[in-house]
Amino acid sequence: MVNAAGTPDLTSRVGSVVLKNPVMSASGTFGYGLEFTPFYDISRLGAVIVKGLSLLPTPGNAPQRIVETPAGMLNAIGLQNIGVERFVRDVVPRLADAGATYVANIYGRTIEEYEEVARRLSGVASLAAIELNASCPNVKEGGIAFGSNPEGLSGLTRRVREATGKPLWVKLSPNVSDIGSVARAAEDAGADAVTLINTIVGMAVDCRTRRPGLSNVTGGLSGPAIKPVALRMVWEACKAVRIPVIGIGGIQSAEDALEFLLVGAAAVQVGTANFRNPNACVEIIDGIRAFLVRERLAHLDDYRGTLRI
Amino acid sequence: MVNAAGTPDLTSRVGSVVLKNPVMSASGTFGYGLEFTPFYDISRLGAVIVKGLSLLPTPGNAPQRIVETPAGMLNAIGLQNIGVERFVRDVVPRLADAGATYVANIYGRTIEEYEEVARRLSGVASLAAIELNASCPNVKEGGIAFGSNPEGLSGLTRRVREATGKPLWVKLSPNVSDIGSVARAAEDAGADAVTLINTIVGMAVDCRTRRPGLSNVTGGLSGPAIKPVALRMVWEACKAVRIPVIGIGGIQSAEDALEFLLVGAAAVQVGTANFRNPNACVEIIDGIRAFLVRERLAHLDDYRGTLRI
Amino acid sequence: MPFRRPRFVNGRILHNGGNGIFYRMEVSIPDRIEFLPGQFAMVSGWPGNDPLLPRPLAIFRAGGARGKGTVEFVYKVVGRGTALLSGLHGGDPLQITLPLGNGFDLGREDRIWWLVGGGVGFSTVFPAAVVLEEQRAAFEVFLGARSRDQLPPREWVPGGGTPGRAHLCTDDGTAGFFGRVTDAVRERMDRLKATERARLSILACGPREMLREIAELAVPLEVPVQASLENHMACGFGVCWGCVTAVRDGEKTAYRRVCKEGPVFDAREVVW
Amino acid sequence: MPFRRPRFVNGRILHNGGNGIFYRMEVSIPDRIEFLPGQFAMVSGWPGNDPLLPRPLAIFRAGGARGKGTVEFVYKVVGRGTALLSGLHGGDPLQITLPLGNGFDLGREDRIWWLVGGGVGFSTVFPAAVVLEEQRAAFEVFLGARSRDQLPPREWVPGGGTPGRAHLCTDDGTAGFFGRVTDAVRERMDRLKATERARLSILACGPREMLREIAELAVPLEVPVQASLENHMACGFGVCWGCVTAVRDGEKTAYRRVCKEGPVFDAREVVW
Ligand SMILES: Cc1cc2nc3c(=O)[nH]c(=O)nc-3n(C[C@H](O)[C@H](O)[C@H](O)COP(=O)(O)OP(=O)(O)OC[C@H]3O[C@@H](n4cnc5c(N)ncnc54)[C@H](O)[C@@H]3O)c2cc1C
Ligand SMILES: Cc1cc2nc3c(=O)[nH]c(=O)nc-3n(C[C@H](O)[C@H](O)[C@H](O)COP(=O)(O)OP(=O)(O)OC[C@H]3O[C@@H](n4cnc5c(N)ncnc54)[C@H](O)[C@@H]3O)c2cc1C
Ligand SMILES: Cc1cc2nc3c(=O)[nH]c(=O)nc-3n(C[C@H](O)[C@H](O)[C@H](O)COP(=O)(O)O)c2cc1C
Ligand SMILES: Cc1cc2nc3c(=O)[nH]c(=O)nc-3n(C[C@H](O)[C@H](O)[C@H](O)COP(=O)(O)O)c2cc1C
Ligand code: FES
Ligand code: FES
Repeated sequence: MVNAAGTPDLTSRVGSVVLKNPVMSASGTFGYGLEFTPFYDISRLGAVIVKGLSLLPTPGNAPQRIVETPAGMLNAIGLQNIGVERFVRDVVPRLADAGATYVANIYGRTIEEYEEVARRLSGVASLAAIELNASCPNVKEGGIAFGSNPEGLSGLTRRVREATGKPLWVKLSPNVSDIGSVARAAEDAGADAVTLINTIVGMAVDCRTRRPGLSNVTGGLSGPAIKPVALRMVWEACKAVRIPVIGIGGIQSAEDALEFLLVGAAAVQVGTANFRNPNACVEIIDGIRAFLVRERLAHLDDYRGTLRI
Repeated sequence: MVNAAGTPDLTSRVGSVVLKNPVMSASGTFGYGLEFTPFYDISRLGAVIVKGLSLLPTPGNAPQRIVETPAGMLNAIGLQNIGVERFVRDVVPRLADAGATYVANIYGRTIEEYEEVARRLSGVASLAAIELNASCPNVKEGGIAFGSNPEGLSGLTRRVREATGKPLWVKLSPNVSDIGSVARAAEDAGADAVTLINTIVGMAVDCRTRRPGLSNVTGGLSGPAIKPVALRMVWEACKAVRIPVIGIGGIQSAEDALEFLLVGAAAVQVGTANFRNPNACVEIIDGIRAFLVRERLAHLDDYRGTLRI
Repeated sequence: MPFRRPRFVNGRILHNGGNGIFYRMEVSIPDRIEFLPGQFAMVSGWPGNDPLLPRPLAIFRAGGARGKGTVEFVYKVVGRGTALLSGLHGGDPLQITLPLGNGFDLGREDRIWWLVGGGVGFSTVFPAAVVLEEQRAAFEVFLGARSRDQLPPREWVPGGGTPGRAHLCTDDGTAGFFGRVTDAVRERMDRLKATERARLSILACGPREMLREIAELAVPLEVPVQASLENHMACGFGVCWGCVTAVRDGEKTAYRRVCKEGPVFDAREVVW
Repeated sequence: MPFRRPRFVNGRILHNGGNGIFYRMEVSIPDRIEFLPGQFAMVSGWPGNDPLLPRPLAIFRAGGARGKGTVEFVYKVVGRGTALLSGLHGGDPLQITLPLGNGFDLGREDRIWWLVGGGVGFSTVFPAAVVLEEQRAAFEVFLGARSRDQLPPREWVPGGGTPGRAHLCTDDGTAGFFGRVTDAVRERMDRLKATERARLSILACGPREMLREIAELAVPLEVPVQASLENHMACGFGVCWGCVTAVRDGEKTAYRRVCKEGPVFDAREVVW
């Protein structure tokens, strides 16, 4: 609805979760959200997705953890995090105070751990949803074992679905032959939405020292380099499932975000772009709004999924 | 062997095929090789891999066929080519005259067509090897149907293996969950080498016109953007099979080529880099030689596969 | 010796400047080149791989001596690549592959030539005027632009833009003929005697839409049109098959590489 | 009002020049900042996404007035990012996030300060000298470089490089002390009276190897060392966990973010 000032309506729905706009921060690239408060009011975001949480605090991988690649970067952070207890105790009240819509990204080394983390978060009233990371390539137990085939993903999703009443988003790995069937597996197992893509497994080496660039040898590729792959997979997932699809991968600008919305994404997440420009998310929100004004569209809904083939 | 002038020995073996150096042009980025004769003597290359050949001349996809992406490009050429007959009649004599070591990249819409093309090439004495494209993402019948799972690839490889006595290289798709098992399937079915990676399926759209960037909607991503993914897959393939692995994907410089050799590739192919710099392949050869001199290595073999984990 | 076959050279920028709309860049290259009007170069000069691909630019002028050539380009900033070019300074390096493609065929004697340029398309047709002037051939220039400031500076226009020989057209009427360049061509064509028309040849470069209209106008009158296409290109020298355009091939249509079989095509062949 | 909390600003380059080894760049920014010596900025100024990540640079100086700030960086060209920075001109835009990290703690009274810089590490410790000078605190500067030309220009060195207060060291003996800066520090330490040593604090920035040696030298003598680490960074403000270093956390080791809990660490904590 265009209000008096002619401002288009960016409201976006991810199942039962209503977002004031379609732009969320991607897990692992936004800390616990609070780190951004010097830059802007984080309640302006569609949602904040926090760094992946595990049952216990996790130290993460030894350095070197990041390496730059052409228009991208590899990371092997190894899911360093403060654990779900400290998150609930120290972070949740501050996110709630900040008025942020926020989502907890979770992972476990076992299905039981996933369930336990989900259960622990179920009672957190201000938490909007749980995003199940079934696709971290950087820890042996980080979900990739579950996420790289439809059967594994289905089992995990079903169990976590039963463990929590919170809206459940399942984050998919792009390291698969057929993203459509993986997305369908998540849908069939009760996911409220699928989020994709997580990083693509990659590797860097130094030809002089003859050593890998990352202590973990392989890592996850993110950034503009992967945008074409992400966009294709989001498009395929949108065709494969009826639940909402949240698009991520290489989004740097409002145009990039609009591309994902155009192929059918319900909302988007912005990851690596936050590193170069901490204001990336809010600039993207403003850019989407300006685009809709130029295109004379009152609702983002009038634009979403209107790709002309 | 360092000769009198101290020149390191770059000789590289891909099974029974001996290459004077490890640098080949990648199929589809080098025409039929002859287009490069204004730039340099193509017999300087390890090998020329020609544009994918089919049984009959193929018109290819409607334009728009290419679109640029961050540090990469998408293509959906649709395997436009002159067909195997004209290739043998018009191109082969000129490649042979030029003294080039050359390899025919082939594809078919059916297994029978693959066999037929391979048979037709078997009698071409100067042809060094056949590279079976089981991974073109841009034509429905272009091999991706065969290449995206171990079973399909195994069947195709076995049949073509029986159809020709030429060394058979199988070019793998990166759009799979587990590159190692796909590489093993090719090995078990009789491939003399595996070549990887072909392009990663991607997509681009224009948020203003709301149309896909490519007439084919999806296309294959190549260029520096994919190098980390290619390097990881080549490393995994090297661990999975005993036959030689030929590495491709985003190689632009001697350093990039050395990275693939470091993780174990027998040789490399250079694709998209030829577009920006037609001399890319020979500059890479010179760069590898200079590197070995600096590192005081007499043989490229002393360097290959020496990654320190 | 000047080279005509394509080469990849490392150039160095001598001058690069513009009026905010059009830029003109002179580059020193290792040797003198010989080129045909309508031929082009693939140019890249920015560090890093984003953007990745070189950009095609018509060769506007070439000069220099043995072992010390120069080449000039005229370009308009329309996107990231051309924006990057416009930010380069004298002394900066520039990678160039040139000369590429087939130029215009100016070999036919005793013809009347019309050179039609839409937008920055003039940069492709003006070099033809230089040759025609040398050959003392009769020619007129038609230039189309959205508005006055989008027209090339007068001193670049062959013959200095003498009225009668240079027809300037603007969509908004802020200079010259009020209307599209195709309309100006049509009007002038209507006034042409049949004997003149029989000697007429058109060279055109501009938006595909403009070229199509010129073709629709001229082909039925049997006026030959050489149209220079500006498709997207990856390589520019015929090895990627990315730049194709559909052409008539007997009964069928076939895809021809704009960089290799073109960029100049007989307008009758092209499937517009 | 000057800002101390990190902000992302669009700057514009005022000057950018160097002697081929070190470059100094002054940038105008929308507001004046207040920073602690040792704090840094994340800088990117090139178009395109390759390289993708901003580069961390110590804040060398800051000035200006309300609504009109300036900031200065000193950098060495070591790779693609810094090479791109060195190619920027006055007037070019620059994106900067600043001020970031925890600076040196200069609060302790009546101390003797040694400022140790290896390579371009001087750019991190010199700002501390400015504050110490204002506080009229006693300090000496130790600078290490491979050779004479790798030393910073004399006019940048606090106190103009007065012998006795500035100890210049070169690995090849082409200037000052012949040997590594750590050797110079060790020699000077040996000559120090116990009462002086008790008042000594070291601020150090340079290659990790150098920092480790300084730590091994000073920690057993109970001389506090504040070491500024130069790890690779993606974000610079604590949200990616990419820049960690191992530190002692009781019995265990833990990973701390260099950009957030650092870049200045108590040398006793770091697992070298
Ligand atoms: C043979 C030939 C000669 C040309 N001569 C000139 C010339 O002399 N002066 C001049 O200003 N322009 C010329 N062009 C057009 C010029 O190549 C494009 O304007 C330029 O490539 C755009 O690059 P960009 O990065 O600035 O724009 P982008 O951001 O890439 O795109 C902006 C616009 O430019 C078009 N474009 C992008 N890439 C290409 C490409 N590779 N080829 C063609 N169009 C493209 C797109 O359709 C888009 O509308 C010529 C094109 C060809 C094919
Ligand atoms: C807090 C901090 C303050 C710094 N202050 C200064 C300064 O004032 N002046 C100065 O010249 N340098 C400073 N550095 C180092 C500077 O950031 C690197 O030299 C620069 O990032 C290298 O970028 P490049 O693209 O030129 O090199 P690359 O091509 O990326 O790499 C070349 C070398 O630089 C190192 N390097 C690359 N990226 C980074 C990174 N993100 N962080 C640290 N090291 C990296 C690599 O290990 C490699 O050896 C500082 C680093 C940190 C962490
Ligand atoms: C440094 C880093 C850490 C990440 N950590 C997580 C994580 O904890 N959980 C998760 O689901 N995804 C994680 N991701 C993946 C991102 O959320 C996102 O899916 C991916 O980076 C692609 O988006 P981008 O190209 O916009 O960065 C991480 C990515 C990066 C770069
Ligand atoms: C324009 C274009 C056409 C291609 N055509 C073929 C082909 O015919 N057969 C094939 O096996 N691979 C083809 N490829 C894939 C390349 O050979 C190579 O595997 C891929 O581009 C990755 O390498 P690069 O990043 O160095 O380009 C093509 C790639 C491009 C860019
Ligand atoms: S641009 Fe590559 S064939 Fe024309
Ligand atoms: S650089 Fe991102 S946390 Fe330090």
